[in-house]
Amino acid sequence: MKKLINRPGDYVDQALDGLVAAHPAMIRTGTAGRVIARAEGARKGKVGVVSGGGFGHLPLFCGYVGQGLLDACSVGNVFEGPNVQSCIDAIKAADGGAGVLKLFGNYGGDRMNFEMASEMLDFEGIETTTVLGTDDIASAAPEEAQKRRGVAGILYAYKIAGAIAERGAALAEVTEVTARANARVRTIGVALAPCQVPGAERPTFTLPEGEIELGMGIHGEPGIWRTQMMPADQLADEMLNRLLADLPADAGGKVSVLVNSLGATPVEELFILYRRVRERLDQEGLQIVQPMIGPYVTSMEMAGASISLFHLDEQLEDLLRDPADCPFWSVRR
Amino acid sequence: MKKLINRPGDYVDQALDGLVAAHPAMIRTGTAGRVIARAEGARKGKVGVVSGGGFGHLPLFCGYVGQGLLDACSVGNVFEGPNVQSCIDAIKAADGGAGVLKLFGNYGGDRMNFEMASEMLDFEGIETTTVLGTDDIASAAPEEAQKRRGVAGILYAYKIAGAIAERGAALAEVTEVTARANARVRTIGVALAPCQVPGAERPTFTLPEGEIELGMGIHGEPGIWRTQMMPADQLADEMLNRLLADLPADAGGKVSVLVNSLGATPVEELFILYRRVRERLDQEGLQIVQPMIGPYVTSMEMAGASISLFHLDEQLEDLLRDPADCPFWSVRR
Amino acid sequence: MITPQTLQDATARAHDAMAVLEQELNQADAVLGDGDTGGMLARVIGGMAALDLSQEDDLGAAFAALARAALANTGSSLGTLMATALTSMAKATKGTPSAEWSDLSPMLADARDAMLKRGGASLGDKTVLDGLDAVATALNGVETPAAAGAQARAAADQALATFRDLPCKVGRARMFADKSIGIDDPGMLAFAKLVAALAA
Amino acid sequence: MITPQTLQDATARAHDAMAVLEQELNQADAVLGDGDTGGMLARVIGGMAALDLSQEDDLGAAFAALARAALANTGSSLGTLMATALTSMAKATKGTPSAEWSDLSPMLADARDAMLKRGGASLGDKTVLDGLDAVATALNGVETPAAAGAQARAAADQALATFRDLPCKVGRARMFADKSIGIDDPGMLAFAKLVAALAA
Ligand SMILES: Nc1ncnc2c1ncn2[C@@H]1O[C@H](COP(=O)(O)OP(=O)(O)O)[C@@H](O)[C@H]1O
Ligand SMILES: Nc1ncnc2c1ncn2[C@@H]1O[C@H](COP(=O)(O)OP(=O)(O)O)[C@@H](O)[C@H]1O
Ligand SMILES: [Mg+2]
Ligand SMILES: [Mg+2]
Ligand SMILES: [Mg+2]
Ligand SMILES: [Mg+2]
Repeated sequence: MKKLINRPGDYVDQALDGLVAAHPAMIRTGTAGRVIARAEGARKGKVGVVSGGGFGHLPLFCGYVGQGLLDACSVGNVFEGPNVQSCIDAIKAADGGAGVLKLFGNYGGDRMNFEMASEMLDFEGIETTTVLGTDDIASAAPEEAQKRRGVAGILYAYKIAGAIAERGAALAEVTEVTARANARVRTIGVALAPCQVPGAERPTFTLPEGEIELGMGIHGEPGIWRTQMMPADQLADEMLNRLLADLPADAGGKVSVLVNSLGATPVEELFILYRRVRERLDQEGLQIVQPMIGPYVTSMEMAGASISLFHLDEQLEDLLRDPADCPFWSVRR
Repeated sequence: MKKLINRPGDYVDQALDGLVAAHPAMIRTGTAGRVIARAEGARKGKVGVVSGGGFGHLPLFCGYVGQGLLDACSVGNVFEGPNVQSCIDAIKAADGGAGVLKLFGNYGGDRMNFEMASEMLDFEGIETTTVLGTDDIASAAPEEAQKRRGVAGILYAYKIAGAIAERGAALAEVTEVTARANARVRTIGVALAPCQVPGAERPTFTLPEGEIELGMGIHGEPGIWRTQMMPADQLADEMLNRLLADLPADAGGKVSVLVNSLGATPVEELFILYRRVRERLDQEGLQIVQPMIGPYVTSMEMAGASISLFHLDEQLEDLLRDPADCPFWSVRR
Repeated sequence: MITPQTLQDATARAHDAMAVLEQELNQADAVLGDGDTGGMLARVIGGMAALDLSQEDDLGAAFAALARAALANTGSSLGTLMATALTSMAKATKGTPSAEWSDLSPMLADARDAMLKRGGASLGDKTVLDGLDAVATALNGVETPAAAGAQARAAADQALATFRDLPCKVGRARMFADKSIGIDDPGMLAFAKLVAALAA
Repeated sequence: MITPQTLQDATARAHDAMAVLEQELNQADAVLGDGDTGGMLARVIGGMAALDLSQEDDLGAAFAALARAALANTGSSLGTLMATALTSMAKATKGTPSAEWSDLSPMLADARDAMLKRGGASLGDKTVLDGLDAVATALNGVETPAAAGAQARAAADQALATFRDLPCKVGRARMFADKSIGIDDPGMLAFAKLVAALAA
């Protein structure tokens, strides 16, 4: 796979340099430069919202630092959680004295590192809480929903956390509402072709010509099952059937939908998928609010897509519509 | 190449269906549904700005219909100009009684069809003018700059045309300023891997492992030369050398920069390129205004990137900063 | 005599021929262009062949229907130029039920001129127009369909051979004028192949 | 006696071993995980091997330096657990210049418990911890480096064999518990391979 990079070992740091060079509202900070934070700094009295995760998923994670979204984000190596020090640095960067919500995907390394960071920060009197992104329905049965890993749907949790924090809610409320948002997001992905980690000798997985894999993770972790390539409408139906079979207890009649490219899949194809998603949701009597179609959560040049449904309630819908602004996503009232 | 599509013959129409379903500020209109226009309709007394082109380049062309950008856009088949009727329909949709600027890439088919459309509309009393996007420095020598084809840099012409029309300028001025903008944009691209037209038996071109092609067109037309894969910084230098060797007569000290993905190349790599571009332009004493980094003008899943420089003058800089809003690009003062 | 039925038969034949030619012409275009000549022609000719001209008694109207079918199905250079040619022939035969085979030469010459004007190219630029020009000239005075077929085929092939070693001067291939030496122009190649299919 | 120099030698050996192991461990992880165990360990052990512990006379400080190197170089599950283990051993040896080989067994048992706590897994889940547990037990009472090497190697291999046909219960492989039967856990495999390299 051809890549426009310099030395593989410089991949993350040089990309971060370019990111902040292009977007002056963001800065690189932290002991090892592995934190992206808002240039204007933490707002005094506002609850901070922090995320973190591996690299190679841009715009996720650190691209969503901005007004009404994240305050800071720690950055690991490619597909590998951020280290403890970066998590400490990110939490500090987001701290405005009112506590910090840590909101990141449910992966072992990320969890341990954020946990260790919090233990150390307890001494410094920074109060933190945790909400884990657990939207991937392919990664555990509904009975074990808390074991699910986080994929594209974490975006909705970012939006809600950012909005309620911006409104001035206290840490406990920010945490509670964000946890509810996360519990109402469902995602399923399909992979068509792999990506390759810079410096690796081969792609992260292989898929025979004409085969696709449903439920694959954003690092190439195996999915639920392989199947023959099928028309987009049929695939959308297949994915929606699974999403709709797994509704949160009190799902209402409104959803937001994220049709996301894993990287190489062009937005033309996302719109073809969305066309069918919209048709199906119409049939189900579900009303779509603020749909998002694009490359929001990627795995470098992996080909494939994911569909997320965010089951709204009144408060969540209102928060979703609150203004937000970062280089990759902006919402205006 | 695996694609999330239904029948190849439905590719364009279904993607357009999805586009307007997702973005209610846009509508599909025209005899054959091959026009995207602003849902709010043409504004009376404002000069209309119309574009058109083949499909498979989203967000270009029709994705840029929106406030401060295009009023309407005709849509052809994949990599093939829009037909006459769609051009007529688009011009009519954009007409607010003050004339319409036709702004599209310099390709034979597009030119003929827009020309035929204007001839027919002359009878109906709609005044039109034309500015052709001619930013690709690989496609003709500087002495024959008017023969160059249009690629990613047409985006800057869209922005300027949309802004000055929004400010209420008359058709002649909109045309003159847009032509000046176009004449001050320079683009060069590099291709790493091909795309495949839906229904085609093979990719649009082949590139041996480890080789890249500089100056290739966005439909896979051959470029200036093939070379071995090289580090991103070296490639950026190579591309910038060519761009900076071809300055418009009265280039000032300010430029906007567009580092664009042709599709599969992830934004991480664009930031690595931009890092070097910024470094070089700093060295050259050029100040960067409003840089754009992302997949703005693509060729479906083609891998590669382009770099555009827009050499600003005072008026163009001011117009570039004017507010604009479409699903894929928004500028706020 | 050339009647709407003649056009109907011709589009049917051209349509059959495209089944084989489509990929060949795409590949010819891929060398210096964007590789779509075959796919575009298949679509355009498919649209033409789908028309029912059997009830049509105005030859001009039949040509005009073909021109509209071309325009509805493409926005490519070559397709739009084809429509331009058909429109020119529609004007020449408007209101008449048929034309003589001997009328074909001046009709093609007029079509050629309309295409030159529309496309902005010149004869000698190595485009479809050089093939058409050769055929228009060769058909001068020819009165039977058999002779027309034979002459046209020979002229189109000859033009292809003559221009093969000259550089392309318009369209996408212009930028690679040198590279284009020794390579057939895809539009000219398509024209010769379709003439051969119609003459067979 | 285990001194900072023992650690220096061990990291050098492990570093050499990774040259061969990196891709093998990546592939083992790719089967059910994300394919990065080898690359991550190569980076972490590279960071450790780059330290100069020769001037260090506090064994605890040497362990702590290794833990910091691990933490600075990764955020992965296994890497962070390794750092947890090293921190536990740093605490146990803080302020002493050396430890006896017979101390190793209780030190590893403490490390194991710290890792269990940090990672939330249980013994029997088929992770690196089951390998470590087996080694900690096997080293009980062992007093020489040669014996420690032999016992550790045998125990780590035995654990691998015992667990191969059991399902994974934590981490990424958890979702494919059935698929994981018959397949080595990459963390456990890495542990066994590194123990073998150190014991050789
Ligand atoms: N301006 C022109 N005048 C005459 N013929 C042209 C012109 N532009 C293109 N052609 C012909 O059209 C052919 C290319 O057709 P096609 O591939 O369908 O168009 P496009 O360049 O739009 O992809 C060329 O080989 C040439 O013969
Ligand atoms: N919670 C845990 N407790 C104990 N060991 C674990 C845990 N999570 C992962 N491991 C071990 O780490 C190995 C995976 O390591 P690695 O591939 O580096 O991590 P990641 O899953 O972050 O990519 C597993 O094979 C397992 O042995
Ligand atoms: Mg990992
Ligand atoms: Mg074309
Ligand atoms: Mg072509
Ligand atoms: Mg792993």
